[in-house]
Amino acid sequence: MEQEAPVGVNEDVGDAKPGFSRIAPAVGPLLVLAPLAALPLFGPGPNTVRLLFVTLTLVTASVGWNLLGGFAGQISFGFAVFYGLGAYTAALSINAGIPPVVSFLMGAAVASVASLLIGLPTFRLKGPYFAIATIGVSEAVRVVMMNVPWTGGASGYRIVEKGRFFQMHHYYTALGLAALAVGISIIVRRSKLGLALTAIREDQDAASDLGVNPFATKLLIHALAAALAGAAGGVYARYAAYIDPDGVFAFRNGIAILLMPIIGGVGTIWGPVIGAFVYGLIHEEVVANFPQAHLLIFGSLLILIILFEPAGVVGLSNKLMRVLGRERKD
Amino acid sequence: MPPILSVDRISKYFAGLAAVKDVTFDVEPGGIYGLIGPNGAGKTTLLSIIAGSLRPTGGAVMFAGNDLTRKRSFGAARAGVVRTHQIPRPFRSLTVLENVEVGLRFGHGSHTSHAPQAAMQLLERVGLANSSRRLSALLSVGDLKRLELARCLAAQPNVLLCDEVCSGLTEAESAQVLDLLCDIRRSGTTILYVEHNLKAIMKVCDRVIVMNYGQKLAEGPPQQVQVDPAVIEAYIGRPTGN
Amino acid sequence: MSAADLLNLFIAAVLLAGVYAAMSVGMTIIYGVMKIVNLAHAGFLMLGAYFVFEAYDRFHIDPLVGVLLAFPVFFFLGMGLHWLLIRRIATSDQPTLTSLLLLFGVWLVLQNLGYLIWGNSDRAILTPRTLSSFEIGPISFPTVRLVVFGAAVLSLVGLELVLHRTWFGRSVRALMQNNEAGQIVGVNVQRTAQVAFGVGIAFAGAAGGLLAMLYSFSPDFGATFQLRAFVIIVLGGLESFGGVAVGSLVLALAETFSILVLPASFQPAIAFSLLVLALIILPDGVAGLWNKRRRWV
Amino acid sequence: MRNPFARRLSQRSLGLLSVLATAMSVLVLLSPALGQDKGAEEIRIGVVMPITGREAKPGQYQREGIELAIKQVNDGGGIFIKSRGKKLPIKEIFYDDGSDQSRSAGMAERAMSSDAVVAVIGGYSTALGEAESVMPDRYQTPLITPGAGATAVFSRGYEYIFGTLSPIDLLGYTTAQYLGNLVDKGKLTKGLKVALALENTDHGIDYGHGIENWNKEHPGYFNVVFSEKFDLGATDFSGLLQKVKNSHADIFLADTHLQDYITMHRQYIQSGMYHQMISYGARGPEADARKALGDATNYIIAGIWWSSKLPYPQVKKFNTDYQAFTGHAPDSWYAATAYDAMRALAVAIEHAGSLDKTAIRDQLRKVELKDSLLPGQVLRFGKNGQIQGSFVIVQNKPEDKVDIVFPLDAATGESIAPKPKAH
Repeated sequence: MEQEAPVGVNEDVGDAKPGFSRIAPAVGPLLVLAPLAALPLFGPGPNTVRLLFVTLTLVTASVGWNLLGGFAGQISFGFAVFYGLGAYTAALSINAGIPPVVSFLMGAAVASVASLLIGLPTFRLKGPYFAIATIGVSEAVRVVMMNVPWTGGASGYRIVEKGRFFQMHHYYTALGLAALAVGISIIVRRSKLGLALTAIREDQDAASDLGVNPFATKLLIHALAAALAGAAGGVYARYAAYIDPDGVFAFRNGIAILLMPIIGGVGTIWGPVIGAFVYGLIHEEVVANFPQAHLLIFGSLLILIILFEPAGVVGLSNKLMRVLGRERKD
Repeated sequence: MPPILSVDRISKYFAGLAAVKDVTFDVEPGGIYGLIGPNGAGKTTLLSIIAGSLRPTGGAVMFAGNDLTRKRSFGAARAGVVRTHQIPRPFRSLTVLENVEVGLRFGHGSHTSHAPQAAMQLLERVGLANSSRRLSALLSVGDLKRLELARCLAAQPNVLLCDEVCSGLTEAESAQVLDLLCDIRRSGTTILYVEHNLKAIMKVCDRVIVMNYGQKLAEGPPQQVQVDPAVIEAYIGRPTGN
Repeated sequence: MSAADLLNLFIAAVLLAGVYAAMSVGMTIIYGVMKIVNLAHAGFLMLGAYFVFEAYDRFHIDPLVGVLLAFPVFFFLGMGLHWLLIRRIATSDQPTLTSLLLLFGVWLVLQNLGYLIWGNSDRAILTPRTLSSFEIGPISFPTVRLVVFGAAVLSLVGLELVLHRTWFGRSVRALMQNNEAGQIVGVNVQRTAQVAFGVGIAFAGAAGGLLAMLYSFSPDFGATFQLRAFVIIVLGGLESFGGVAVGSLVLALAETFSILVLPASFQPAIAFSLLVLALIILPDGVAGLWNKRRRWV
Repeated sequence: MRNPFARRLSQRSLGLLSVLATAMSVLVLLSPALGQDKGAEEIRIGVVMPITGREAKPGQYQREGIELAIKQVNDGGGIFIKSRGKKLPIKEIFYDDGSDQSRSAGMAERAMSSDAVVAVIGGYSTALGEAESVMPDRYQTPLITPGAGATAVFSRGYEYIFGTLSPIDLLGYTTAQYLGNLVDKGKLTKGLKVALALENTDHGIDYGHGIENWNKEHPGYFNVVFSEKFDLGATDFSGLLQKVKNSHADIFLADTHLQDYITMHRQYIQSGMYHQMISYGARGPEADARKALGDATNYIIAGIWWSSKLPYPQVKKFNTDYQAFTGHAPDSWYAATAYDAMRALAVAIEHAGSLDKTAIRDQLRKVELKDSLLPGQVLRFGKNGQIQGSFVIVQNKPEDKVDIVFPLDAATGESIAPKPKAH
């Protein structure tokens, strides 16, 4: 079998033109942000806005996951915990009369604290054992939340906000948060922290031998990732106005958050964004249009991606561009 | 001169079997110390203990007055004790330059500011400057060994722990690497050099420690150790008859 | 609670352990040989359940015979799946994300096939055995659970025999202990992996049939069992069959007796807390206990 | 520019990003176009039900009930809409929520916001109904739930939600009332001990409350000695059942979903337990359960919203129509509440005389379905939107017979109480 480059890694492509590459990092985000920010100009229907809103919260959670799973290589199945805690914290705060933005921050903070509590014991485990442990943590937290009386337990919890419902308001909150997440992701990637994360992903012991503290670095990035997932959960909760443990803490949420970067391209900046859009839009349309066969279609899609393009959509587009580039040269 | 590194009655047991047993020696600053012994003598285990990758079962490692015994490997590296690996372990998705940057930005020297060219200078020193932008996963074995060294040097160690840096290299490549070690010593770094190959050790070392079955067998200048009957026996086996 | 009650609870736990062991064996084989966590396990449990159901419903084949028939059928199904998909992903000595997701995809597909073929009814197999139980003094033994327990013990014993008496078993053991060494001494890794995958799926299918005697099932049947099977193989040391028995017993006892001190609604948390605890108390996984010995030698 | 690797990555994806941006713009531009021009010549009604996942079977039965009602309306040419001056047919837009709360809310929202429906019928099971119940007021589109009965759904002051299931606490209350009646008749003795096992949802909580309430009003009849919640979808109930056994209760009342009913009752029988009366809440007479448990379901009582045994002519007609439409007889109550929800909606639309959603809501508040299938024969939504009908208690009898045993005026057979020991 051919030796493949690690997931999310591009082979050397030669040097880029220096002038172009300096503006490139700024152009990318703007290119995505501009049409999304100008959305009302297109006069979209509420359903489009809803779809984009949900997708943007997914983007945030998925970019968060990618900080830990993609950059640091620590695969977690437990992000539903942070998503759910963020959702519940924000819900409780909003009902207590705290302004929504502060509530989202509180959701992020609670998720971060939880990430430390989870990370302290589980980051001593390596590779697959960490992933396995997160499955256990996720399900245990869900069951406990089903039985916590002051959040309504399994009956769920309702957010009551006075005044009219402004969908665009929610939309821009989600857009802002997603932009923040991508921004954080870019900064982390280009920082000293990003270098440490890649080193840990590639060889934790060797990184440690060179002075990188793997444990502390992983805790830090876990907290940051959890904060993003928590804030995303909070934003979603305010929109949904009703949350329950089986919904927000569901194991399948953890799976979905992990699937999106995989579809898009693990360990890249834009992979999780693209993955979240692909997942959010395709999944919704498939569910709506093929209620009898949506699992079949989605499962087959997943199998095909894994077998033929493990680097996700980003990997696929890179391959395409390389092929096109070669033709141009010839 | 006080020793820069002292190993004090270090032992390591794996499931009751002694890999290292009561080893004691001092390393004075500025030399190349050889640590030799046949396969399975416990050299790499000892090196890992000094570097903080392994916890000893008993004993202590002191470095410039600090106790390294309880420190993990990143603590040792930040204090100034850095190791190489026998089989190079590059960060495969990083370029050669970035691999070096990890050492530069997290190692012993990370708190001092350094010129942006520092990484390139190091690569020039080991002869990898032309490959600086290549992915480390694509390097040849020889280049990987050089990268391994460059990365550790980037951490600006006071004591460099080298684990068989010549294994798998051609005669000519080995010679280059050994020259490099001498060069590193000249710039003031102390080297503890684990090697299976006696010839390489004899060429560059100021002092040699011989291990067998996890214990220290002999210690002294290369010429002296070379003729030690216990050492010869360990390497060649007990002479039969005569 | 009287002694007889406690004894009853203990018997229930042991019989539940039998159920757990039966459903975990297949997952262990595949994990042991290929280091793949078979996320499609639930799908094959479900298919096994329907297989035995159809055999009983259409051809009046006794479910126990149905379970035996499931072995060869699912063995070839597993071999086929390996040939079609699994062999295309890179092997590793650790569970890879790729394999997890591939099998997750397979699970989704199997589930949907189940819906397309059998619809969404809750099916169940009802034989005279199903509801009967017999009593010895104050202790009652549900017949089906005894049958399942017996089948689980038989599978474990049978598997041990196969592993120690045949070339396949020796190859499997070699790979389970050390993949590289296995290759060096001339084990055909691909071939062994394919057969092992087949055997793993065969056990999953048969276990599904056994579960069908106990529970009602629909196409999304199996998820809770799959997660528990996973907990069990971690508890049991991931790659030993004796471990499966131990893990099943630990989990069943913990779940059954926890109810004396905890409300029943907390019961599902037991398994997952045990999983996390086991991993943390034994930092390299339970398997690490004996792996550790080798690592630095 | 410290990290050239990062630079390379983001730059490599630029092409892809522009593709993505274009695709998104297209999507955004297209979607309003898709949303418009719908519903001109038809009345679009959204149906959100689970046909996969845990609630798949009941969800399917409810869908069938709705579709039967739609078919009957359309066979008559549709509903006469005054503002259009003609009859318009009903078009069903169906969504599977896969028994998943967030998807269920999302699908309801989708139906209301972009698929131009005038009303949604959806929400089988309390949890899914609660998730959906946020949406109707947000989009001023009426939602009728034929499958969520917990009072919590209707207690939030929402103005666009309606329900054709009577409150669950009434189910608990009626069950206790029925048992009390048996005591009065001397079939059961006074002061019997009751053990409760409730599913850990609002459904279970309401059921427990209902029983408690009746007990408070009628002290001395029963004595609840054990009450515990359990998690839905459990694989093993031996521990719970052992605790029930240890409580030495005379009556065992559980509130479960279908799967749990089957699993729990199998273990109940296997461990040789016996109680004078057994109930699994609203489950009992389902065909799937009969197939799975056989004679073991005999004498189980169930409090349900509807039974095909109800002696009304419209029920007889419904039974035949449903059989013809689906090829099987109505299984328990599921199809009936959904069928009536759709019929009530059709009446409200006709009264509204237009496809205005608020007008339809106003008419739903006044609607009175005089030939309702449900007990009492008249369907009327209460102030909070939920109907306040009554329940029937049915008892399974040997040879697949199911008799209504309560209320007495609708009874088709005598209660067999206490349950015979051997069978």
